[in-house]
Amino acid sequence: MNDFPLPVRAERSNPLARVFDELIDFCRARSMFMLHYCTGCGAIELPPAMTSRFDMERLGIQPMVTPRQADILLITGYVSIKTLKRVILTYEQMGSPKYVIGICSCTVNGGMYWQSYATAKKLNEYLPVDVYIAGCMPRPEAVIEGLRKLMGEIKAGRANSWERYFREYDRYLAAQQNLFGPNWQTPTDIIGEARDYQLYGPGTEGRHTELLQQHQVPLQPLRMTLHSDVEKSS
Amino acid sequence: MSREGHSSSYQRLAGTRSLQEILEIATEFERTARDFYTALAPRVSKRIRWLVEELADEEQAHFDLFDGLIKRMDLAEHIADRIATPASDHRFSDAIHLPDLGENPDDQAVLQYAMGREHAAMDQYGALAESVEPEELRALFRFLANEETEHKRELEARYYEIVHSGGV
Amino acid sequence: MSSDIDYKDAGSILAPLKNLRFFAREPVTEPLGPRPAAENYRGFHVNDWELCIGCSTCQKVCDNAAISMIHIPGLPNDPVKGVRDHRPAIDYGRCCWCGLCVDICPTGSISLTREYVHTCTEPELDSYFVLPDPNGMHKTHFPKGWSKTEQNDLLDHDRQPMAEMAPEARIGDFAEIVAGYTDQQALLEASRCVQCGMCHDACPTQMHAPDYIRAIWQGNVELAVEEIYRTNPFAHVCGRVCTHKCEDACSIGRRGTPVAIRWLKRYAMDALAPAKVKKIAAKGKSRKKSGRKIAIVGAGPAGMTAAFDLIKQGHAVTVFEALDQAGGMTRYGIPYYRLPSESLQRDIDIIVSLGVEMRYRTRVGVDVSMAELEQEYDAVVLALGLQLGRSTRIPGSDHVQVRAAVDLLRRIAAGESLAVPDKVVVIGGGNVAMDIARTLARLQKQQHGVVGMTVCALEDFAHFLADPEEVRESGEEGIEIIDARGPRHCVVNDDGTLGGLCTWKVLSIFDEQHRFAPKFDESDERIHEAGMVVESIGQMTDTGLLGDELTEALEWNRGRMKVDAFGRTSLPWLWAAGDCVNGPDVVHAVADGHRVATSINEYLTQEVAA
Amino acid sequence: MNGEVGRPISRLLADVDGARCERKGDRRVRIDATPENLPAVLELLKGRAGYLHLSAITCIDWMDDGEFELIYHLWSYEDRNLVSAHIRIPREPGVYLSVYDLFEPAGFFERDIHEMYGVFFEGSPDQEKFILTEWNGPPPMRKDFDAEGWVQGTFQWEDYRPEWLQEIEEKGGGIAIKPEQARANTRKIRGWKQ
Amino acid sequence: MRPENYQAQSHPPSHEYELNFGPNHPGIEGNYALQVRLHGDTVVSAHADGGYLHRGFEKLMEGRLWIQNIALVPRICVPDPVPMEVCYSLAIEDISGLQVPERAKWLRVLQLELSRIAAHLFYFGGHAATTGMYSPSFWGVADRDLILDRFEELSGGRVYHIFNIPGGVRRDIPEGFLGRVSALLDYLEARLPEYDDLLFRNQVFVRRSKGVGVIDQQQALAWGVTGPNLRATGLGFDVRRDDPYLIYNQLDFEIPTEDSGCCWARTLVRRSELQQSIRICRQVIAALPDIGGPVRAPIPNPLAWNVPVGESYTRVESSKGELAYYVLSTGGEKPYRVHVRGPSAMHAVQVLEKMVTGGRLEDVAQIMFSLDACPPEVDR
Repeated sequence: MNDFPLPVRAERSNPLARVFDELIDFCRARSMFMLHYCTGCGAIELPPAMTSRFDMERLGIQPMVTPRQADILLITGYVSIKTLKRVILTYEQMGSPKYVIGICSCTVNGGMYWQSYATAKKLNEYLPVDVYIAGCMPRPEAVIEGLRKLMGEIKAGRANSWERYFREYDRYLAAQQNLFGPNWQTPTDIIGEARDYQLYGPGTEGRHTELLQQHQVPLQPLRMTLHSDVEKSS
Repeated sequence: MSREGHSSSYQRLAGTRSLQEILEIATEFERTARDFYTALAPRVSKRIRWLVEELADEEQAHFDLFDGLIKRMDLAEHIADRIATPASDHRFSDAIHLPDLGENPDDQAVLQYAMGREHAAMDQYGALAESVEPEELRALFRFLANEETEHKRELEARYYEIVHSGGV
Repeated sequence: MSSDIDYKDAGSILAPLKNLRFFAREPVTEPLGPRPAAENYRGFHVNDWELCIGCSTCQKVCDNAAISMIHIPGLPNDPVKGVRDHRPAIDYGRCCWCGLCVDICPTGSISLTREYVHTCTEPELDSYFVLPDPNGMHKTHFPKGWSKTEQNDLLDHDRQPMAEMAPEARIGDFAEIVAGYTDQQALLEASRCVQCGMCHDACPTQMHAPDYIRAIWQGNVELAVEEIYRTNPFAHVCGRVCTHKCEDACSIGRRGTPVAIRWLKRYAMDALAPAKVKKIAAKGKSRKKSGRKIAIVGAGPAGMTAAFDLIKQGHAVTVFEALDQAGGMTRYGIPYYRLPSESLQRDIDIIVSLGVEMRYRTRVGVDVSMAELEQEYDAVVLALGLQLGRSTRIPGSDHVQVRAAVDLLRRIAAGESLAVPDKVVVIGGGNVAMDIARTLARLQKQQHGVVGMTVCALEDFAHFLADPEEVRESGEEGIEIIDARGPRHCVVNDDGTLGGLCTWKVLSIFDEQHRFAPKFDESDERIHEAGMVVESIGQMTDTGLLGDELTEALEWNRGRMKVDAFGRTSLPWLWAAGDCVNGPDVVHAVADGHRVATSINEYLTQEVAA
Repeated sequence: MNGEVGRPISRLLADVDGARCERKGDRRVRIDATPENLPAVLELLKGRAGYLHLSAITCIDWMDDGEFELIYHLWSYEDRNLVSAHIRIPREPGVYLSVYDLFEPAGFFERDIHEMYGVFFEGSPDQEKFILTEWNGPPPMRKDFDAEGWVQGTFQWEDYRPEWLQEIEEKGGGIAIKPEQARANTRKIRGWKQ
Repeated sequence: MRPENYQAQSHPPSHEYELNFGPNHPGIEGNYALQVRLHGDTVVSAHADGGYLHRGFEKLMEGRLWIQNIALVPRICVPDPVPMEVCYSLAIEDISGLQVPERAKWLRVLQLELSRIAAHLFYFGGHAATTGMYSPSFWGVADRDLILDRFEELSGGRVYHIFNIPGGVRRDIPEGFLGRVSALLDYLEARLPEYDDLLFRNQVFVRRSKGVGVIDQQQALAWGVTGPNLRATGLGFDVRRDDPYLIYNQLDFEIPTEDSGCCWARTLVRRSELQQSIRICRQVIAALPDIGGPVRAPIPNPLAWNVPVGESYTRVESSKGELAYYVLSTGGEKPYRVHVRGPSAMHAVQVLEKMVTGGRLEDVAQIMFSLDACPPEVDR
């Protein structure tokens, strides 16, 4: 894990640009939308954290129902293999910059379901994770502390894990393929996006992306037409 | 050296009046003991020879110590002091009944003999420390008594270890 | 019953105004930042390293495999005391904070705190693996949360009681006092074990106690005996009279009574038919004869264990025993009521049945010389034991009625009849003193109808040498035990008969460094009236059989034969084992027997190879 | 009423060959039936004794015997009594009749058992996978599927290298017993059989 | 269908289309999915899709010691964990003949009822949210949190209490605990009229939920509906009364029923149960000081505990319905088989599929919530 140090943003030469970056980070840290997806049992502590008692909203954090508008993917505990596929789909749909928080023991080393045939064990094999929160499950206060930690990381410009997903896509894909089989594919074109974001790195493509390209079925535009009952009667 | 030898040197120590003499006799006391053990060593069974040899070594160390004391300069001014001899009392544990070390003494006998010696010496120096006036001499005798006490303790511990053999 | 709500009642149009009262309510919102947790909170761990013994019980109960035992050099590590230099480390990527580790901890060292916030970034993930110490996870003080109390303690601290004969009944004869466990009791007692293995480490012969206890718990006595025979062919004996270092090290004993490991061994051995035990013992016996011959001097536990191992390795073994029967001190030193000779005989029979040649009534040094043994055999083992009693050598101790305990015990065990006076004093405070006192007390009861037995021990009760059980049982049997008495002399009457023993009070027996340094109070002198004084202060080996030449040729270490780690003396053909090397203890003797057998076998096979 | 429940059931089952019934507790009755007569037993219980509620169907894998045990737990709202009807079917091919036409909840339970044990229920409405749609392995609840072994072979564990551990390793210490070694079910005790 | 196998296809022209409802959907309770086939806004058919929260509990439990499973069981149903612990413990006690001390029984009932209140409060919040009302969820969650505070004080854990173990409970109550619970109950009782104003007399909620998702008693019995959902169809069945466990037969409480069998009725039943649970708690608080003795029967060393050969089908009434554990011991140190019969498994699959069919899309979420199905319990 230490082989992949977090990339620190390259110092920009233009002082104005630096100020701008800092301003952007400051703003980002103050308005985080959290995807409303209860992947595991830790989700039971989110309603208290979101509602009046612990009130996450005072930090500018809100639940958001669609991945397209969300900034934070909160993995609340164990992810079963079935859920993990959806989590990866969801993650890839989220717009950058995006942050992943791993809650509970299960996201770190399998937690109490470490012998279970149904759950994935280490989340950071499949997705880059920004912040971990310990507990089984963590109390709402701990969750909020974790989110504050994330805010701090964003403000400091260190929460760049999402860039790693593009730069080292092959590694993440390898773990995904290992678990889901060689046919695994998602509708999102990560390699293309990596090029687009100028985050294409030496680890973006590799053995596993080749395998992906072999199996990938190109997406076709979906035609949905609603006809009247004419055809039915005919 | 026989048992008589021991008691006569003890008598001589008790009757001494001059510090110089006391120290000389004390040194002699250790020397004769060392010679006794050294002479005894080859005669005993090899099984317990280590014990006798250890005792000889310890006595040699004491001898060296006392020998060094005589030569110390700061005692020179007291060296001629006359000292009243105390009547040393006899304390006995089961260890100090001095057996006659026969032709083939065993470890218990040797130890009991050694303890008896140390006990007597300890008593003697202790009593002397009580009776002398100058502080330096007091300290000296206390030191000597302490040395002998320490030694006796060592021997007692060894005795317990060997003879009581863990107390089964 | 149906609900009483009138849902059609929409209420007054002004009803919403009621809600204005919420403005007056306290908000439920908590201030930002972690609240202090409840008193019992199950947060991050702390571990008191002073208390922790590294037994790994927490690791065994952890359902999530979250606990690793870390070996930390520099911490106390003493198998005999039951302390290991291991400490649990917890993986917070697995832990679920159920607190079972706290509830089961035998020492009560581990507990949970009220600290619950830990966040980190991905590169800092190593912080999830924590070695709990008293300072807590982030070295900031948090009060303890869930910790050990009597209520949540999951361990059973009380041993299954062992049925034993009432003192009045047992003092009359020599029947075995302890009844042994029933199946049910053994199962319950075995279930107390937490399988920490401290006993295995503490045992001189490294018996696989956790394994056989578990086998007993599973009701599989055969497996248990098999586990026992891996390391101990004297299990009937050790099941009764072992000094049970294992129980001293037992982690359950930290806060309760240790598991009765010795009684469980006895249960397993007694529960299995001797024929089956024989079969198990013979397992692994080499079919090939090596053609090498080994002589063993002394048929005690050490000698017979060596014989057991060597015969299984295919060597020819001859045991020379001066007395009529095998067993050494276990037969001639331990009274029947503690170790019935039948039980001992079962162990001996099994070993002999493997093909050991026994030469009883053959005294080496008299009937056969060491030189002959050296000539005739490839290797010789000296398992001489400690059969000579030490004397106090106080005045009067040369009286004919001042006897050595070991001599008396040997004669009684051999079946000699002995007239015991109605008053006897025993000098000594060890187990042998208890044995002789209790044995003579039984004879007194038989011969005079009353017990008149006094034991004078140099040690005070705080430093007593005999097992507390022995002391208690002796007391129950009417034996007077007087602690802290230093013997002065034996009183001999004018007519030459023995009058008794004079003792002084011992003020203190050890100095601050726990070294022997007795202080006596001479004013407290007592005369204990007695027609017989038995000295039981210590024993030594009779090395006379070696002869001067051999004694001179051997190297010695503080009165004992100098041996290497495997019991080999300075002479290549001669090994020594048992009490004569290690001091008196059955299980040490067994361990020694194994060691010399291994060494001899290695020597003989190497010789062949060369 | 409750005390009397056992008797009517035994009377009820008198006509069914090979079905035995035994009272186990205040409100518990155990019936040992055979695969052949179980539908008849259930029908009798439902039709004549008011056992309307199928609480659950439990499947047990007796691998050593080569059998699956199926237990139908029925509850009567009138008698307030629970009857557990046990049958054993051969592990191979592991096929049995559905009781969906008698008890609709059986549909779910049978689907679940099919998924977890691979027992096929003839006549059950839907035996599609429900939970394990992404699972390619054998039916996981079977005793011969070693879940822990599979996990160990599939996943890698976090290799923590905290500073304190590195320090201890420098001194010659380190992890002495890994948690997996100490686990109760990996302890190697010979002859141990659950 | 697996996501990787999904291919966008042009479908033959039709009025019907499919909609994936969940797993990531605000209207779904937990991580669960429902594939509905729609004709306009009308649901033509529905297909439940679970397993997102599957952990293989039953398999895990076969691999762990009897005592270790106590940490596992509460996780089967996250919002209402206490019945899981109690039911598992009861089953083991039944097999091994452990006599639970009286005090422990009462303490268990106190937990069970507090847990039921917490679960119901949570339910109100979720249910109201599906009709677009968010205040009840803010209230319900905040008030539930006060109960969790008491649980934290009692057991050291907010959500997973792991407080009941075979033989009794792990500890006695802390000093002054009953007084604080009593104060909490007073507060909750005083809150009930406010909940009535907010939700049960709120015409938006009434009209959205009345007559929606109707199920009659015949159907409910045939489909195996249990718990409050069954009681909302007029059948007053409750395991606590009809198959009593612990000390429920010594307590005075009623079984609320409603007749209409719609979403509204299901909510009302739970609201009335709140009152009954508060009543039960009050009885426990009144009785507990007079019941002395230990809180736990001694169990053997958990590392060497062979529960004797036997089987038990133990049922308790959870907040969601009939919860049962089938536990089989072959005399080993681990269970040979544990089967969890969760109430939600029935409600969330067959019953839900049938109930939403023919309904409208906007009611799907509400119907699902009104059944109070707990996805982790379905998936186990």
